[in-house]
Amino acid sequence: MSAYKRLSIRQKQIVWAWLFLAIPTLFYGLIRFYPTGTAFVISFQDWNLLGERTWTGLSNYQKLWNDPVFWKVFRNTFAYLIIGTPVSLVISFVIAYHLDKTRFMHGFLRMLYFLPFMTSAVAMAWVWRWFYQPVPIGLFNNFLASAGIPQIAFLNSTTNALPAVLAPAVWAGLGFQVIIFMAGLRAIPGSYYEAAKIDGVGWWTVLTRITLPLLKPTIVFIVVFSSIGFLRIFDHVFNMTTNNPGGPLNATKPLVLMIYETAFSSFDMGYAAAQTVVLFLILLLVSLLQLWILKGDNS
Amino acid sequence: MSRYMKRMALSGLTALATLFGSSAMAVEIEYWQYFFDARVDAMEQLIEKFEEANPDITVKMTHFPYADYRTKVAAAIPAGEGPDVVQLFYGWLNDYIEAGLIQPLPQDAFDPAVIDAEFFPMVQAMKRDGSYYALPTAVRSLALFYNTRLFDEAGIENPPATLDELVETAKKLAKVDGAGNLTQVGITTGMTAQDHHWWREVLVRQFGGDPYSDDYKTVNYTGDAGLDALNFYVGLEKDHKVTQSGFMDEPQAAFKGGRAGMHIDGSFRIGSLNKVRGLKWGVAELPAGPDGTKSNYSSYWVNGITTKAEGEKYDAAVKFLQYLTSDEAMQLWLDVVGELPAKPSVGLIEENASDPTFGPFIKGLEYANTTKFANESAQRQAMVDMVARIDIEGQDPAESLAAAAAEEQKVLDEYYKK
Amino acid sequence: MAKLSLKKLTKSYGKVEVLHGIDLEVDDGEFVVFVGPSGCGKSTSLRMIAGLEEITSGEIWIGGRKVNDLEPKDRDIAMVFQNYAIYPHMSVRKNIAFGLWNAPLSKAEKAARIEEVARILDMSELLERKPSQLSGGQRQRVAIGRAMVRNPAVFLFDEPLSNLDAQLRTQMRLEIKKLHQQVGNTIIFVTHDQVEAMTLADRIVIMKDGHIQQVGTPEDVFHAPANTFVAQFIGAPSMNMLNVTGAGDEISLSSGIKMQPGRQTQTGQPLLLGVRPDDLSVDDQNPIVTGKVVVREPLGSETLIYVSGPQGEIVAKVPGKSGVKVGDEVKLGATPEALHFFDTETGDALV
Amino acid sequence: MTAVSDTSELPSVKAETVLSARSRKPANLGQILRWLLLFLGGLLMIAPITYMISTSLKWPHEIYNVNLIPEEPTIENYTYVLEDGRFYLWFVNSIIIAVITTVSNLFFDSLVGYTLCKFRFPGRYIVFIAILSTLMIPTEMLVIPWYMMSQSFGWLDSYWGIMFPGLMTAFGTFLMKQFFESVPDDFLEAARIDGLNEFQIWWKIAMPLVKPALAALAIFVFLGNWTAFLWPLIVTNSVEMYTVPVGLSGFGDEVDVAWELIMTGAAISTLPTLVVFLIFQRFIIRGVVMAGLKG
Repeated sequence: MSAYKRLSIRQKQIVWAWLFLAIPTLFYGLIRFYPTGTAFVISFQDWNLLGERTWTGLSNYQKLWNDPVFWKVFRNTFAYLIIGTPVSLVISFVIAYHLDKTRFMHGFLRMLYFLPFMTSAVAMAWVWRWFYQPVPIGLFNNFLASAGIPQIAFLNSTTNALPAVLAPAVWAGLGFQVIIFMAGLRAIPGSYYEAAKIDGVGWWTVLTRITLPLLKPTIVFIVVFSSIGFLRIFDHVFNMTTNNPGGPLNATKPLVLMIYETAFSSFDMGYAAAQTVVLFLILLLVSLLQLWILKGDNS
Repeated sequence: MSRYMKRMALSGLTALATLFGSSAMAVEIEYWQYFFDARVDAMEQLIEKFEEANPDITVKMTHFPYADYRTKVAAAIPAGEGPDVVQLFYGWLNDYIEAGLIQPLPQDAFDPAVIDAEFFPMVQAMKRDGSYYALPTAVRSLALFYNTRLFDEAGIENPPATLDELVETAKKLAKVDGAGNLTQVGITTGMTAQDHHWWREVLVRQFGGDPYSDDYKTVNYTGDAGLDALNFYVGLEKDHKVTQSGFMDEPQAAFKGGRAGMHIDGSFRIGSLNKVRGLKWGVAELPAGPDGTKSNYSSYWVNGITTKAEGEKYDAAVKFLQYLTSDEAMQLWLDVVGELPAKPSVGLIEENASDPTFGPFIKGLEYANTTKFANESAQRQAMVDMVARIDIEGQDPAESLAAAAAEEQKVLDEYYKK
Repeated sequence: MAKLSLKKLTKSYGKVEVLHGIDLEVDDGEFVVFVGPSGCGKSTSLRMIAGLEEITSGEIWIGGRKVNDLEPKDRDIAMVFQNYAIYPHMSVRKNIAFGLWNAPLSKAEKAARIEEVARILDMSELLERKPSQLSGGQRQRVAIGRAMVRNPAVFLFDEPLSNLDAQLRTQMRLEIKKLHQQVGNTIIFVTHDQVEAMTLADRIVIMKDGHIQQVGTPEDVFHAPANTFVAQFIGAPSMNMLNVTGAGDEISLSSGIKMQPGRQTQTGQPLLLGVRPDDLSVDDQNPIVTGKVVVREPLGSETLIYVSGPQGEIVAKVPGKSGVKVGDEVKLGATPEALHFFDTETGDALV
Repeated sequence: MTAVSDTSELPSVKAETVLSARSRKPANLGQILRWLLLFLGGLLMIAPITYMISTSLKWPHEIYNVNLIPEEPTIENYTYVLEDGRFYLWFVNSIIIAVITTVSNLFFDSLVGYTLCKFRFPGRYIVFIAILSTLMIPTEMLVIPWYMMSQSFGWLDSYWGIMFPGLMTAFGTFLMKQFFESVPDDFLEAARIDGLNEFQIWWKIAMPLVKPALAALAIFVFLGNWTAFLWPLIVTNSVEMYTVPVGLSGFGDEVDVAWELIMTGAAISTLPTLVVFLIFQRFIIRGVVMAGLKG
């Protein structure tokens, strides 16, 4: 205790900081970094999960580089990111913007939009899968058929399948984003709007010049986390396409699903680890980039 | 309360008894299989009977959801956890042997010569270097399910016996709406279900080919037979318009929903079809090929002894496995689970073979083949993609076939090069 | 209650030194105000006294104890923050009670202390409210109450009035002064507002760029500024500065006027002549400045006039009824005692 | 919320101002239209959920029919699932696990987030990036090492075994760090002068100020653990230790999935999350309001 008292303020801060971090450091070290490190090591090995591990150098990475499926999956993964993030951002903003201006049964409406976020992905994937079916059981195609429009192959298609699988993922995440957006909207002081009202500017100008700029931190938060989410998309794709994981001709297969299959269907742990390392690097790059933008925003 | 509660209470009591009772001297061995009500029921009955006969041995069964049974086993084994006797799909055998997870069955208790003679021939896929590594209690084969109500409606008397008849029958059964959309299919198709087996082991052979050579290490369906088989298969949808791949999501769903006239599936489907109210169905042997060739595909789950079992546990495991492959166990398995006995001596008794439901499957076993998979899911994927390329991308069947063969050969090479 | 001394106190952030050796003795019960423009180091000094900032070198003594390495709570101080730092999730009573966190008192004693403080601050009826239900002035009072309840040797105030509107600020200023007279603790008060400094302080410490410019009573720093910075910082409007040249007992202004300042100067020496607007009178016999009135700012009892002439623009405060109009030619003069001279180079006052 | 009686004493309560500043005029046509569209959108949002409930009330042979109202509605599926004594066990397991994990996350994520936000110490940036980087590794890759670890520590088939990987999350840490940014340092310094130690400052001063963020995190963590599947499946051995999602997956087997039962189970297991949401949702909105009011 007296030794502690002799420390300077700064040293005491360091002591407290590491005291607080002691258990978490141990936790992250043991539960996250150690397995992550193992994955990095395994990516240079050949291991079928059951037998011995043998060193193979870079051959897993070479295999990855030469694997057409990997490149297809790589493109898919970015397609999820590039379509999913802006679409969910815009939709959730529009909903939040209008929901924020609504008082009547506000809590009830909000719950309607949040409900999908809470329901089991397995069950919902089945319902969606079923909606997408051709006549006679598919809800969407039944509508089309009764309107005399030719059916659309949603899932059994190399072009439509990815957006069709993405839709439920966006749908399920919408509620969370709406809540975050509404919170952000509430945080904008009313005086800005009053000033704008006195100046007599239109709603569009208010939206683009006041609301959106002031929402920037919220938007950045949502962008960062939905990007990570879409780059790691798995549950919905897997459950939507259980009988042919990854859709027809890998049309919907994302990287995490490829990792899962490589690890637990082909038991090629080394190869799966190499894919994980690649995913790790992509995610780290994207996140650091976004954090960097976020930082530039503050200064 | 419910039978599960009872079951749990029972297992709790057993555990207590093991702790405090005289049976503390007993050997306990662990058994793993995947979870399915009927299988668990059947196994519980078997264990009970086995323990009765062998009071010094207790068997603890653990089961996991099917979806991730394999993942679970794969996670447990490297950590040194796991069973003494394990149930595995026959296609995984190579992996398990290679990893040193299971040990050869002792020749004195499981004489290879006797097994060769007594079991259905495809069980020989479980033999390596003269020793058996695992044995099934039951086997499955394919047959043609048909909806008797739809058959009656269409005025069809008998299920098709040949592929040509199959097409004709299907044509009578298919229905379209005003816009030309199929609302009922003559026969279900879907490579993701059982059709890849039907194509590989049945159609290719029936069109005069041999799907693999060199003990399933080389793809051999690239010739005319393969192409003919493929053309026949995709022709059902493209030319004859009697089916639609993925109709109602899954073939069995269409059949269960009463919107499919015919459906090729395994004997394991019987149980779930029995549960569908209002569905009347029959079973027939798979249609014969153009030259009358009959073929079938058989698969099975086997039980093996893991390398973990040593000493008295090993002896107990051997005894348990002997019991699991006994005639008594096979008949019980057939009665409770609906899977076919692995020995003709049990399966082909008059009573079973003439059973209207089990009969066609059991007869099919006589001429069934078993694919030795290197990587079942990857090899299945090659088939799925082959048809998808033709269906969705309009690729020429010959090209697609060649591509599929190359893809599958790659999987095989990768596996066998070691 | 105790003395506070700062000895050669310095503060560096990395390689940058922001406080360059502060020496100060504060007497028991004294009200000392640190004043200066932002970035002068006044808040940093205060936070170092409080123990919130590390001391780079030097010593701080409170009541005969060196407190350099003591925790804030052990320094026998209390602090009032600029934005009050009242915990929004606690009632006023709990907020005040927090000041007694470490006090070795019984529950009843603590409660009595809180009631006592609330009575002194006239907010007994507010004790159960949440901060969000209080006005700015009331919050300020709670913050002071939380400090008072500790009955510390030294009170530290960090710009506590700057978030209040002008009227409330004047009112609170008065209350703080009264409070000091009532309780008599030593107070260190930081502000950037010279009026606040003048009205409150027993002694003012004027700081700039990490140095103390002058320490003295309000009268001292007003009437005898140590340098041009102090001269111009204290007093509103600021002291006028004129360039002059010395010549024995005479000086010459750039306008050509010569005058006797009543002191000796070196011939040819450039000097700065400082004169407060208040000390200038119109139509003086010995004008130092002549020019035209360009702007007139009536303040009621007084009027500020801005006079433009050859010497530049200067400002003077004249009686409200003087009747000077824009455009008038005026001659402004001051008594010799009201003139301040500074070295042009160093800015130091010439005595 | 209790109304503040004396509104004349409310000069600067911004949150209230914000709320009341939003229009409270009588509804006009535009607003009615807006409400209707939002309501329709909401109905669309829950359409799949409606079908889930509808399917849970159907007999197996009817589940592929498009009709929303079952021809012969039945509660047979509910009876089946609920009579299965195991379901209660799974339910209790899931609740225990989700609650403990949530509490742990609330505690540790905020502690770490707070430390990273409010302390200056060597290694701070590295620790932050390192923790963030753990978001980048998919669970699928970690289960094998976790399993081996659990096995050697004897954690298999236990609550602790199911829970330990989720006791802290990088997401929560990052979220809480962001929220602590909006807590002015003055509060903490005032407490320091009042004599609280650093732990007390965090616990008594900083934590109450981010209560709403904690509520958001609580919902998020609870949901995440409630629906977790892969790891609970791998680590449990006995049916009695299953969680609800693992148990429900038993309604499927090698060849068949009893969708009507899955739907029933999913419908039942949505209820606790709904309760958690209803309890915490109002704090979320309020919370970010306060956080947003920073200088």
